[in-house]
Amino acid sequence: MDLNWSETQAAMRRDLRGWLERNLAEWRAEIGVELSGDTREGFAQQLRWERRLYEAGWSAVAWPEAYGGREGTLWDWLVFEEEYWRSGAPQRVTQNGIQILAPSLFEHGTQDQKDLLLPRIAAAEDLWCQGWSEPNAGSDLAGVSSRARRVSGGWVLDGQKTWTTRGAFCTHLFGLFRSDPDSERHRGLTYLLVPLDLDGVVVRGFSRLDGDEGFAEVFFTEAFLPDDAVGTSVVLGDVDRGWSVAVSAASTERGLLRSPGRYQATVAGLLDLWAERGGDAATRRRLAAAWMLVDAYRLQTLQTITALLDGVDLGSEASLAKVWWSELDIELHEIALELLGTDAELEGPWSKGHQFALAGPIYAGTNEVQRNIVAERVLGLPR
Amino acid sequence: MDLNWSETQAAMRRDLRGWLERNLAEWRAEIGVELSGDTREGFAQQLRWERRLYEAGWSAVAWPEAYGGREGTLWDWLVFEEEYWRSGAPQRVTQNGIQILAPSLFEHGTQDQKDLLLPRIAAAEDLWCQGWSEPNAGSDLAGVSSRARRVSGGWVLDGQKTWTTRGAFCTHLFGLFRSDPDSERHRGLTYLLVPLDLDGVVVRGFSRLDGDEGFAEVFFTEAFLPDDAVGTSVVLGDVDRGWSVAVSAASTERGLLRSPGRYQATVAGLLDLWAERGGDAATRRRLAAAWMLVDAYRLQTLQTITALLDGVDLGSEASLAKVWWSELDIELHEIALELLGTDAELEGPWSKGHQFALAGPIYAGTNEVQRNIVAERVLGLPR
Amino acid sequence: MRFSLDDDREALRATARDLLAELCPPAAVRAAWTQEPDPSAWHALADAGALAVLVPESEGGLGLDETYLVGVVEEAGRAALPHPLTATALVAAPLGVAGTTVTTDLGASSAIVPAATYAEAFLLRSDDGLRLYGADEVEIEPVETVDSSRHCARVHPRGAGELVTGDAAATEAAFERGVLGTAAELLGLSHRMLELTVGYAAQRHQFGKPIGSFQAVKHHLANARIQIEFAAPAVLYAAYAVAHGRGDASRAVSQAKWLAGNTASVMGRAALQCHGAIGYTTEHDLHLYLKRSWALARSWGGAGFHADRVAASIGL
Amino acid sequence: MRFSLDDDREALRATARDLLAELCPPAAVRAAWTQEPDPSAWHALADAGALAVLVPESEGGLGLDETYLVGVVEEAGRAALPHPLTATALVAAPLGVAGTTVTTDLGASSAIVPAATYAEAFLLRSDDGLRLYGADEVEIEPVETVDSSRHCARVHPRGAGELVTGDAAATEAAFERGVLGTAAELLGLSHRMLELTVGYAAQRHQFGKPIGSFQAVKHHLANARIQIEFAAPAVLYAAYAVAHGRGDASRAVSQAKWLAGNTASVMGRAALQCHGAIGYTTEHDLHLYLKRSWALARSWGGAGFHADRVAASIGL
Repeated sequence: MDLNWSETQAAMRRDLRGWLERNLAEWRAEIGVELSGDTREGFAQQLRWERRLYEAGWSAVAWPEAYGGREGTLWDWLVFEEEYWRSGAPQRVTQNGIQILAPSLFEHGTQDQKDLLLPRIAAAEDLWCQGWSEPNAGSDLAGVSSRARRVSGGWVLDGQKTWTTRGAFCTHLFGLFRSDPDSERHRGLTYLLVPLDLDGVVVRGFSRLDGDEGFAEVFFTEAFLPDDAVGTSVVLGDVDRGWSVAVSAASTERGLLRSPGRYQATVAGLLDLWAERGGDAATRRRLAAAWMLVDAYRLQTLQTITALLDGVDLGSEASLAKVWWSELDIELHEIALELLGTDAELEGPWSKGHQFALAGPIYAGTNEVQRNIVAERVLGLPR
Repeated sequence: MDLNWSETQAAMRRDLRGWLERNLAEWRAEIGVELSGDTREGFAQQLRWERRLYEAGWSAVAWPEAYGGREGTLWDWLVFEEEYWRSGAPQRVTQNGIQILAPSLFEHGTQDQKDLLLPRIAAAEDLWCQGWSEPNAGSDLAGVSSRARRVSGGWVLDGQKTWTTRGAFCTHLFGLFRSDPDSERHRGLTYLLVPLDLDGVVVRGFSRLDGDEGFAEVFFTEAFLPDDAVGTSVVLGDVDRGWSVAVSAASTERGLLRSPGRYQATVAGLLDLWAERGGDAATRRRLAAAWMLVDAYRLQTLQTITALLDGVDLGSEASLAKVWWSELDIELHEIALELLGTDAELEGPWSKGHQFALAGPIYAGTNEVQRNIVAERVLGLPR
Repeated sequence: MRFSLDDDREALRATARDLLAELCPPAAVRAAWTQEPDPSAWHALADAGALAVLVPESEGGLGLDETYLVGVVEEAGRAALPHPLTATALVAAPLGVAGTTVTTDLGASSAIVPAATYAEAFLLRSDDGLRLYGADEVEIEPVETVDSSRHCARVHPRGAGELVTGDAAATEAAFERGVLGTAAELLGLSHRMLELTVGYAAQRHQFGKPIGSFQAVKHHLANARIQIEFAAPAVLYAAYAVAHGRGDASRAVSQAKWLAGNTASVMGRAALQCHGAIGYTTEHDLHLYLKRSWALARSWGGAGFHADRVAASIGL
Repeated sequence: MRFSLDDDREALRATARDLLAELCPPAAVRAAWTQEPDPSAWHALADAGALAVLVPESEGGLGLDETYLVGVVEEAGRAALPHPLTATALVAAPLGVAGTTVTTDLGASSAIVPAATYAEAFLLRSDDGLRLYGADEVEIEPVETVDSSRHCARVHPRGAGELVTGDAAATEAAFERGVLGTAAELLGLSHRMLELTVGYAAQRHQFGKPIGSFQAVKHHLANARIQIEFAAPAVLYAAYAVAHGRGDASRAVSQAKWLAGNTASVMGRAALQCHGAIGYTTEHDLHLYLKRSWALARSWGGAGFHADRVAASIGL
């Protein structure tokens, strides 16, 4: 047991902290008013930010250098996250590519797919959105009905995806399509990589709860997807076996999508808010409690990373963290609104953050589904 | 809308308050140390108390005089409950007879059954325990497997009941028995009235969580129940149709079993505890919140009684109140333990009350079952 | 002893409910997000006498009390009516201010006033009591809030206005009527969110069955329904206590606001969670009601403020 | 950076677990309700060196630190061991008091001392620090508590005892080690209640299927499991922080106690509810663990006390 950061990690932290401070200042000077990355203009602003990160080697610290990373460990990733969120840098618009698609590419991709796609993800050249959800496949991902019909030299896609985060601004979509028309549920699905500029693909952005155009519907109408539409095979894993590829990503999404660093930064903001405005004794205790919950998440993540580095599979345990961070995020923002009093009604970072937090128990698998997973797969209760 | 008590009700309240004060003092002088009614000796003490209540006409205020009541309305009952609990009088050991069996007798009983049984219930001569639960029929009341076989002149009972509150001290048991051996679930059950001194009936008391011998198992082994074992027909309602009789009682049990007066008395005790010991700002707010929840229950009961007197059926709405009072009772006692600090560990009225409160979400149908009922029958959600 | 709305009161409520269903449907609330609210529902309420329930008959009002009005205000909440019904009919009218669209926020830390961009008159606290200002006597500094249909602004008086009352008790009573109205609106909003969510849960299928058949969804909605069951009588009692000048009126309105605010919070969380991603878009109607409930839960004093008032009143 | 128990530490914990499973089964805890606890588990722990983990090797101990002991104490919690392991091995031993069964309660408002009817020595706060008293130097006033297997009493010193330390920092550190041990016991109790309840939910049938297949039961237990998941690393970290004299050790033990106490509370409610009436009897084993968890949740400072300590430490 050793809970000290190594000298290398400490040095990386110092470098990163300085880099972030300088570069955020420069970037902000360039762009003028900083907008939400979930609006078209804000997305464009943040691509400039993402390219800065990439050029300095910070866009995917834990990846091999050949793919644009810096060969870091998961510990380095953790340090990166702590410093990144601490600095007040924006949400990562490349998140779906880096945190959801890439782990599946590392695990299931061909050498060609990895060589070609990963560097473009790290560099924010290809901008990936997820194509999991459909109008009738939300919590029930296996309800996918979008079809991929095999034809000579490629696939023909039909159907609709929806709730595709930032879909209106992305260049590519990854997702499941029903490739075996006679199949049901988890079988007969293929994980496809789809450029969004194909003929027959229409993307319509729509607004999230907070008013930003953060969602899209993606319509496929006899859209021909050539086998090499992404410069290499568009199938990730095996044909008709996409479910297992998607599931491996789901576990990553739940377990490591939201690092403790985000919540450490949020709770630090709450301490500032308290220092500024004060509050009553009951709220003081509530804030101390939330601080403890955040810190418990940090500590649990240290255990999780230790286990991952020991070769333990994250698996269903990821559902434990998903419920924790998503409910914690709401609690943190509710405390902020409490401290703001009547000003809580004003549009601002805290009210925006509150609305975003409320999506946490819904996306990446509802918390009801996560609790089922905990009960059935972690505790072994009967289905 | 009129929220004033009538002069008659006010007068009854004054009389009752005085009566309780005098009689509690006399009774306590008689018995010496007051014991829990869920112990054998305490039960005997409280029978003396029950007979005092009866003799003064307070044991069942809302019943006809012919059956030992005082022809009161539900409003009178509410006043009685407020004053009763306010006075610090003991829990009613006759509760199962008065509050669960009697409403079913009023609704489903023959004239003979009513004439014969009700006065003996009011007078605490017959002491009834419930025979709903069985080892495999808890939440799932329809899982009853105790059998009643029709023979000449009566019934032969076999099987086991359990979690029979105060069963070891009672004289009679009411409950469901499977009279049609080929039936399943809700069908083929008969509601029987059973003296516990029959040959072939063995009652074994056992301890509740708080250590009192408040539960019993009742074993039936070829026990012959004559048709007139209770001086009149032992079947309540129709043979093989006991389910609907039991269900009407269940609704009463949930809705009016626990009057607001109990919780008004508990929260008054908490205010005394606060005055005595004080507490921190967070607990102050929590106590104020609990006070509001109790008062909301009082107000909701005023609405419910108004509706009942207008002829509205309580039905599934009773489940709303069951969840409310049972969770409220726990919250009230947790606040008490918080105020007591390390003294919370000591055996005493608050720690006893806490343990009793914890049974609230379990008995009279678990709160999970109640929430299902609210969802399905009040809100109309699909099964 | 009798605790229920009688036929007259129910009739007034039903009138309001019917006209709001017709004239203030979700589309009207949605439209009010980007433009001044369509006045037809407001005019219809005025025609029905709803704005003048508390105005004496001698002055052209209905000459009734708060127990008549509370159901109407609850219906306005259910419809998420953008107009300032609580301020106009419940706070201002009994002070003799009638026949005009009044806004006010006499909340604990008054700062943001709704309906400010189109109200005809502003009732504001001043050093000597409550003063009424015409729209030309105040400076409006619009602010962006989470619920744009409220048209909030910070309001700065320019002129002297007109003293409506200098009596501290009357000012406090006005504040308490505002608290009561806000509680009733919150209760109405909870009813609406429950209806929307029950309807959705019965119709939306996942895993081959309606999501409303899953116990987790059932229990979310049962919990919300239970909260509503026990908040509703407290709101009605508060109206009764205010109408009859009962000694516990002040506590009763705080209790009503606390319960109705909690209820809306439990209900809102359940509604959003049961709708899932579909409810998490501005294309769906849920957000119209949800955001209104967030705004009102903190207006006219939040949960802590009212719990502390109750605490003081019971000797804590 | 590496955060897990290594093989040596796991081995010590496993030893404790095995011997407690054998020598402190539910029947032994149950027996301790009515008589002095059977000493065999206690002696076996002593033989395994568990009582002397923090005693220097030169004095016959293992010469190890709190990260070795914390797992053992958690196992004692899991078994609901009636003996005062936290007091003896974690509080007293590092103060040089070894080789004897010590009890103490240095809690915020010290009043009730467990194991008082059979302890050999009593470590009590006095004006000048911590003093140790032999059993013949104190007067025992037994009290009835919710968990009789704790054998609690109020303890009144008769003699002067022996000054163990007059140093305020050492006294505070002793208190914090007691908090740490109590947190670890609570964590172990939660593990045990979870095991019991998962086992029961899988086996008990109602409505034709195991109750563990109902979503409401699943979610009760998932919630409890999630609490355990995040309390466990905090308890381990607190041991590490104490062992390494970290600057945040004081906060870490409060955090551990707060989290483990909350966890035991959530777990206890879920356990009782999922067991239903079967768990609501003293014939079932659940109550042995449930009542211990109630007692410990308020010992050595309750939730509010520790939350306030953490609040102060983070500048609130």
